[in-house]
Amino acid sequence: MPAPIDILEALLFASDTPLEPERIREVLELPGVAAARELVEALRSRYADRGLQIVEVGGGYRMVTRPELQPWLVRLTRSRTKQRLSRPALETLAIVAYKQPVSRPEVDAIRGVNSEAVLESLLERRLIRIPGRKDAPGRPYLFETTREFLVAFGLRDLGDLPKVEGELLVPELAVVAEHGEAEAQQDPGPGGADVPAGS
Amino acid sequence: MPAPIDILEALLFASDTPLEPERIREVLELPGVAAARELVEALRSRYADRGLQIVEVGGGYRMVTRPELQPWLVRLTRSRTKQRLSRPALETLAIVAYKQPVSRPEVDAIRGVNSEAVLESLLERRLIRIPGRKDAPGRPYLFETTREFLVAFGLRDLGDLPKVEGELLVPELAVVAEHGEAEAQQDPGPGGADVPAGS
Amino acid sequence: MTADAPKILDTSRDFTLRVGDFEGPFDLLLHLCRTNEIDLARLPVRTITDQYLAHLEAIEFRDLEAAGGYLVMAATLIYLKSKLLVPPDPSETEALDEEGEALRLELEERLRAYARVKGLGAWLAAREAEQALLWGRPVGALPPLEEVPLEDLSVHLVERAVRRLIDEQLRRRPREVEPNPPSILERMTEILTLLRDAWSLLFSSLVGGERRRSEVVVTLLAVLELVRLGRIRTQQTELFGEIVIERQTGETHAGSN
Repeated sequence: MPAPIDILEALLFASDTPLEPERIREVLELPGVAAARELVEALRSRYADRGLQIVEVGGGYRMVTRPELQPWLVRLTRSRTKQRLSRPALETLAIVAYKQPVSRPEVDAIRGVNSEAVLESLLERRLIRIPGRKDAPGRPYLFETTREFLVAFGLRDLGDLPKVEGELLVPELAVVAEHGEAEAQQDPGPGGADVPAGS
Repeated sequence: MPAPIDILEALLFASDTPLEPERIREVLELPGVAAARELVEALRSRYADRGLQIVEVGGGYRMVTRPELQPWLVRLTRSRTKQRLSRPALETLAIVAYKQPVSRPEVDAIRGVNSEAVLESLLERRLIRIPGRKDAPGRPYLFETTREFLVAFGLRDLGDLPKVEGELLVPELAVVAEHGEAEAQQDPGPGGADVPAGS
Repeated sequence: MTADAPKILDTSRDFTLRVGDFEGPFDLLLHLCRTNEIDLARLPVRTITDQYLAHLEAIEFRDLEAAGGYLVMAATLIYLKSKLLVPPDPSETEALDEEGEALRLELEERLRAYARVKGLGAWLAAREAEQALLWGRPVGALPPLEEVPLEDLSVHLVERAVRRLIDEQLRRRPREVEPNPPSILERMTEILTLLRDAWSLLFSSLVGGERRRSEVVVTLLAVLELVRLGRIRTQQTELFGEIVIERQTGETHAGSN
């Protein structure tokens, strides 16, 4: 039988999502999650100072390249540049991350502008998803961040987000909010209809 | 500067096609193809008896898992899918089964939420497929169940589906949804839907 | 994702509602506070109002809906400033009455909240840049899903799901649909159509019975835009009095469309 560490190496290599310690335990039939974590550490030291590394993101482990090798990887794929998120997209994402689940009228109110297009593009990138609707007038969709969000930003979990002083307030009766709410009531419309409901 | 062997490791890891010796030479600015091949050999011996290996296919090199580890990889896939179909997935599957062929706007309208992600996961599982497009505004895709669906549920044919009282209606809302679809089709934006955010 | 499955999600319409370099009125206001090194806890209403209005003039609005948000903010600031003209205590230069103070506090709080969001956005941007240096595997190498049998499937599950849906449909009452707030363009057309038959119109009659705030804002913007285009004239004889809208006489000069 192959060594567990080699199996783990293959599992991490083959998995397209972060591998939770619990799944490692299950697949390798280890006595407990601690043993799974130990095995990951052992593999980590095998990869110390190499081209690849193992990072902990989105509640699991992932094998990725080392940051200093970026120039050669770019050279390899030439055209492949990563699409960075726009400033509005990042700000909207920050609001969703901190206030989840949050509705569009609430996001609109904090930003002071209509956020429909931005939310849609974040949905498309799978950085946020719709866990349901809010029990409020117009039953607006709610938004929350996804695991892909954690992975994309290299976060282990939401606790990795920086602490904010004070709260991100949602103005109760702000003009913008009311306007947004009114809009939300006239059916989801093209935007609303196309949003993926996370299954 | 990182060692060439580590760069090569990262290149092989991140490349989605076999890497020709000539490409390796070019990216690493090696004196010749022979040097590239030597480097691959050095990396190979680093991976001797490990979870991964480097194979030569289609005129290039690829990093793959060792064949003897396949049982664990299958187990990993299973560990991910062992759960039953989620309630949204079952619901969506039921709609497709009873109303096929049916378009996404119609499914959305019946469920009252966006069903894109669910439909996609059912497609991935081959429980449903796309026989064509609907002759309606926006020409949305149609969905129907597959043979695998029949097999998975132990049905001889669709006539084996239990009869239910009453009919599943597509609410008026469908117009709105279909409109959304129409817009989406006419305006294929720059980024596709499946751009992985993190990797 | 199977490679051959067509993309059903193709909604990327890259329209942004950016006006100038600012992402909305808060962004502009915050920018003004930053450039003046203003402590958000003490918003100098006079200065900030003047600067805000000056910026507004410089901005080219191509999107009327977006302009609306800026105008609402401008109206709020002007309202606050007007309150300062009659301070309760003349010895204090920036003293507002209770209502004005409450409004200012709300504005400050929202600006602070927005500043925090901007900070978090910047943090995320830095994080994203770091992560962009890491490359994962382009595709997973796990055995495909279809090789894995689904467990615990029974046709009764499908049947039950469909029953549940039908029951829900029976229970569901018809939705009450809110009238759509009209767009500014629609409202402009309406006004012009009405003026074809009438010599003059009252603003209050255009707003509708419910007097929803969105309606008033849209109507006001439509009226302002028509004035700007030289299609109508407006009169208001007294403060807070009725606004009378009249057809611009000699309509030909604005083009007869």
